[in-house]
Amino acid sequence: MAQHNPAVPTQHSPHLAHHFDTLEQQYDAANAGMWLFLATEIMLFGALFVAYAVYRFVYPETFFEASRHLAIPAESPWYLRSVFLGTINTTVLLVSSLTMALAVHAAQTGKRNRLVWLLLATMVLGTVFLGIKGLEYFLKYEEHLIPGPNFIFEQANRNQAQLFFLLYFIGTGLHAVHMVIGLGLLAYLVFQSRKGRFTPEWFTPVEMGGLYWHFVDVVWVFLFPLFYLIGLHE
Amino acid sequence: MEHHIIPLRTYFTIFGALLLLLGLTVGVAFLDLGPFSVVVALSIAFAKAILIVLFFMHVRYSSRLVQIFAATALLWFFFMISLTIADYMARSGDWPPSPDSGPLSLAEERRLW
Amino acid sequence: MSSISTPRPQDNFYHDEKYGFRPWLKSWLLTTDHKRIGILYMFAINFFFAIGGLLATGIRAELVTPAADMVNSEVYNRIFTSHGIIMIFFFLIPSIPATLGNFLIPLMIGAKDLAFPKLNLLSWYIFMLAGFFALYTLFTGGIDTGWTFYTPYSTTYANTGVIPMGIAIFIAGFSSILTGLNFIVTIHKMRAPGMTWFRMPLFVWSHYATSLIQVLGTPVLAMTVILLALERIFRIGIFDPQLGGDPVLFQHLFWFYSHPAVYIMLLPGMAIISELITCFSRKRIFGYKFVAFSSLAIAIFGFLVWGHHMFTSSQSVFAGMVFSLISFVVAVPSAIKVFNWTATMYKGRIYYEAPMLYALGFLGLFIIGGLTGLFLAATAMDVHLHDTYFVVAHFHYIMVGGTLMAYIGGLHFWWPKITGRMYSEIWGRISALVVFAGFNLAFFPQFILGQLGMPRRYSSYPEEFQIYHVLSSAGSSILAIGYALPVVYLLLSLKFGPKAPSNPWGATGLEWTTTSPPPTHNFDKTPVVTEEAYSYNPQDPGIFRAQGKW
Amino acid sequence: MGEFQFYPEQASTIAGPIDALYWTLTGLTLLFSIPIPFVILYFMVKYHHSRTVDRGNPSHTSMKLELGWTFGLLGIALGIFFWSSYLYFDIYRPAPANTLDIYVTGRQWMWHTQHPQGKRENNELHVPVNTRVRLIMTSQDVIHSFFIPAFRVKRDVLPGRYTTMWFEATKTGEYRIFCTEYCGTEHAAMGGRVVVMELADYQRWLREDLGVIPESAAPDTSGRPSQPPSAGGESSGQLSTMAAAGQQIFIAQGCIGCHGQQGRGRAPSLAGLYGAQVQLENGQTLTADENYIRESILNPRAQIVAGYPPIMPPYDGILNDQQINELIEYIRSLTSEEGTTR
Repeated sequence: MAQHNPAVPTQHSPHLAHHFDTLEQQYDAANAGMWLFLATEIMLFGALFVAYAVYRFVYPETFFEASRHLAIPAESPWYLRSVFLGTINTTVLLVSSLTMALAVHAAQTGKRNRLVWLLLATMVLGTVFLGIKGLEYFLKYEEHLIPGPNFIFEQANRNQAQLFFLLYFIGTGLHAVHMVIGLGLLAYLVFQSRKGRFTPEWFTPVEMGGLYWHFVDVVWVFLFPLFYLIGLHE
Repeated sequence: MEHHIIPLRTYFTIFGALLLLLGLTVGVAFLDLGPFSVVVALSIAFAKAILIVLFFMHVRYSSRLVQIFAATALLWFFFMISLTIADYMARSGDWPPSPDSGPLSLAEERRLW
Repeated sequence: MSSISTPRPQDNFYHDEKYGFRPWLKSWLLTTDHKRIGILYMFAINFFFAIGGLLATGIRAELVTPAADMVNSEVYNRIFTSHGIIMIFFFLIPSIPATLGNFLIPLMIGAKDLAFPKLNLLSWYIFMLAGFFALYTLFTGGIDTGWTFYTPYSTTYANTGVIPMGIAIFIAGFSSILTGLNFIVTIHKMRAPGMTWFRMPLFVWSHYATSLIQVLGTPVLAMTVILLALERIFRIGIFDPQLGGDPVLFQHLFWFYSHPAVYIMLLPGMAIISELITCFSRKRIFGYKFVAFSSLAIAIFGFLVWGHHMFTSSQSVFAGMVFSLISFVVAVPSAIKVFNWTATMYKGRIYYEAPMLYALGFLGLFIIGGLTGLFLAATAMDVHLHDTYFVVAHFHYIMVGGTLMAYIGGLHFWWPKITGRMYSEIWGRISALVVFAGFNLAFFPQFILGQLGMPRRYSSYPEEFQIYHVLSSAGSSILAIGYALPVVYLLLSLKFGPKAPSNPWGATGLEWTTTSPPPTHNFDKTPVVTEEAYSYNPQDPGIFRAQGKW
Repeated sequence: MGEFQFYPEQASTIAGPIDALYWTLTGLTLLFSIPIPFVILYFMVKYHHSRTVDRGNPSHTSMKLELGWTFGLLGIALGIFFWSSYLYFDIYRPAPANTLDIYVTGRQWMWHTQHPQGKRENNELHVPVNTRVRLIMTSQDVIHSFFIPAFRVKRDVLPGRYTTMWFEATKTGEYRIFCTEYCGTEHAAMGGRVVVMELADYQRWLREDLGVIPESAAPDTSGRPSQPPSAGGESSGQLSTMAAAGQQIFIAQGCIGCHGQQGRGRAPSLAGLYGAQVQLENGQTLTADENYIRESILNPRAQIVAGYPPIMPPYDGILNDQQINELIEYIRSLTSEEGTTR
């Protein structure tokens, strides 16, 4: 796999770039390149998780209290509580991961129509996720939980609670930005697959888009319990 | 391009497992496990992450190089988090300071915080 | 060595079928050829080096007198901060990988181009955008937080251009990531047949290790700059002590990238030295595997030592012990490399060419630079020496004495391959000696200043330190002349230099098997590698410029 | 302090062991940076391309040699590590029990020290010789770093928390204090001096009166409980005019840090203050006469100007009456020119 041998005659397929020798080599390069990019994303979110871990280690009770305040705010009905909205959001993202994986499968097996519909489904689910996220942000705004001068938190450690909410908004905000970029990528893929550019021999962009989308889902898989579920056990 | 085509059935079984784990993690959150709650929450999250990475992201079937890259990224994250947390664990209480530690005059001066 | 086709003048990457100014400009600005992008980077890099150098002369001129009289302290703080940021983020980090690395790695491993040529061009444009933001900050009042941006000064108390410079560094980080990502995939996937990992030149090994750091470290700096900018814009953030936040957490996140960044700057320098020492000793490298794996060891351990920048801050004593121990361990691979380079010269046939003089200068200065690092890794010693001129002297010995000497040496060594012209040998040797002498006079007195306790970043200092500062300023002016020389005679060689053959130094390595400058597609026939990396034979003098061939 | 040195004075108990470690490391550096270049030069000359010399079958690697210098270096490195860790633990471990605690507050571009007996100083630190002194330090704005080269001790001073550092001076005399963590425009001016005195002198200094002002003017007891008389920095003699002396104090005591143009709205500008109407926080307005200025210098918390944070430290116990009068004279002289001097 490391390097090819030129003896095998490779018909010059239209998708093969001039500096590669075989489609296999080109795909492996793209796959390795994408995973290196995901490594940089892991380290980017990693820095945030380090800040979260440090402040949770130093102020555990405040974080539990603030998370309880985030997940089950006192006077709001059960369907507007963030723990419910968060769970729905995680399900939405898992389903979108499934549709994305099926889309890659459809590309592999050359079913163009199904590929387009599955990509569209993934985009719709992504938009639903962002909608619910926007609703949650609005609810937090109403409950005066946005760090800053009008941040209301009756318990004693108001300042440390602002740390929790700062980390919450920066973490989920950065995740939402990555979702928007993901939706852009999916839109490009839908446009290209409708034009029929992807064949079972060459569908690398769909697979790379899939890798990116699944990564964004994995980040949410970690964000959800760490921010929503740590304060519920009292 | 003999790409390993994963049967549809696998996708759906993995998806089912992920939903199950989601229900589990939310359910466990309501129990009072004390210090173990973070361990359980993180291990469930890791389980879900590994399922997604191995099957949805085809790492299980792709080249060894890609598997190494994925593992390296995780290892570097552990480098960063372990040594940083080690510093904060070993500070043994002198940070964060209790507001009234120190002499009255200086504490009084600092009351502007 | 495979046969060398007779080069037709227009048969290289400088020439283009389309003539006229617009197509020529388009062919350069939209190129995806790694060689052209390497040259585009060379212009950008040397431009920023000139700016950084001017700022450095500003610093040294001010420090000749104890009082802050040439410029007041406000202006001085902006000068040293800009000197630090421009030199680190816009010269040292990108310089060797983006110029010589871009140009040579595909040639050295027998590939037609890097894995992602379009990303490579994107990386250059991102770098120029970052450069624009940096220059914008410079010309609209500069920044006075020091290149380390420590909070809470950079977030709440500084009223200078922290945001625009933060954006500049954030963007420059992506250019570094893209270069690193390109190299790793190329080295893994696009080696010529027969080019196994242990037949690759050590230049490629060191750049592989550098790219590992660039890919895994830079995102943490991106996140840190985002957090810093958010805290500065919204007046509230996670490093704010009033919220119970910890400014030392910023230092943790900042140094997690910034210490490996010094290895990003150093490893490419070592990459060049391995090539120069072997070529001009006409002998295979001593301990190939040890030198290769010590590059990787530096890259990996480099990520575990960042705490030695924070021994005197409120980092716990235990963490200080851990970071100090690993810092001592990370010093060992560098020493192994120096020993192996020295052992390479044993029983060699040594030529005093300009690149070799630069390489030997590197060896001399890097030994002092490396060993003074042990002072700073020792916790108790660092308590006295932290943030004094001892630290300034240490990292200048490594960065200027090491990476910069290697960069200029590499520039001389591969100048015939890049431009097809030979530079004037006499002037090359003179500049090497002038740079070596000027450097030592400039930075050795700073060691003494440091152990006397003179702190860094001071615009005015007690009178008793003046003698050392005057010596240092004198040395830095000689150094400035030393750096001006290559600019002159290298550019003159473009016009007046004799035509260079494909292999003027008789060096091994695939880049020497193709014409100088190489054709756009690098090799007429993909080379097949059959033998070791540095198959020199000290017995026969070989085809060599010293024989007055041209 | 002030004369040419090649090597810093040893004036604390920790200085000796630290210097032993320093000279060992220097020796180690010379042990490598002299022989290796010598070997390189020797090879350069012996194996120069023009000389015919035995170049037969050179070895390209030898595991013995490689492992030898790898573990040799590792051994030396670990040796240095354990030695320096032992010293590091000694410097930064919680100070021994009976130490003289002095509180140091770092603020942008000045050090404010306060002795347990209530005596306060700016940019100066008087300590008795041969007694363990523990500095409990905090910062009011950015990170500073308290560094005394002669004692070989340094500690970052962080906002929002206390960092401690201890030393035991062994030689009387004056030694420099530096701020070694970049903290803004006047970072270079943020120095001072440590005055190490005999124990008896130190006791007397603590009880010392206001110096220039004759005994008769008993200090007004301004409600502070333990308020022994104390004098700040040496009061300069009668300069040409009171205002010029006042300006000196205005800069030396750090008032310019907030009240000057650099103040960035942290403190009211004093231009044209004398005789003007001042709006206070509690809504009351009064004319700014000598008493108001004197009261705001000694106990700023009593009358806070509307719209300004109460961050001015009390100078009661730092400035004697003569210095306050000079300051008032200087502030009165500001009414003529427009802004305060830079």
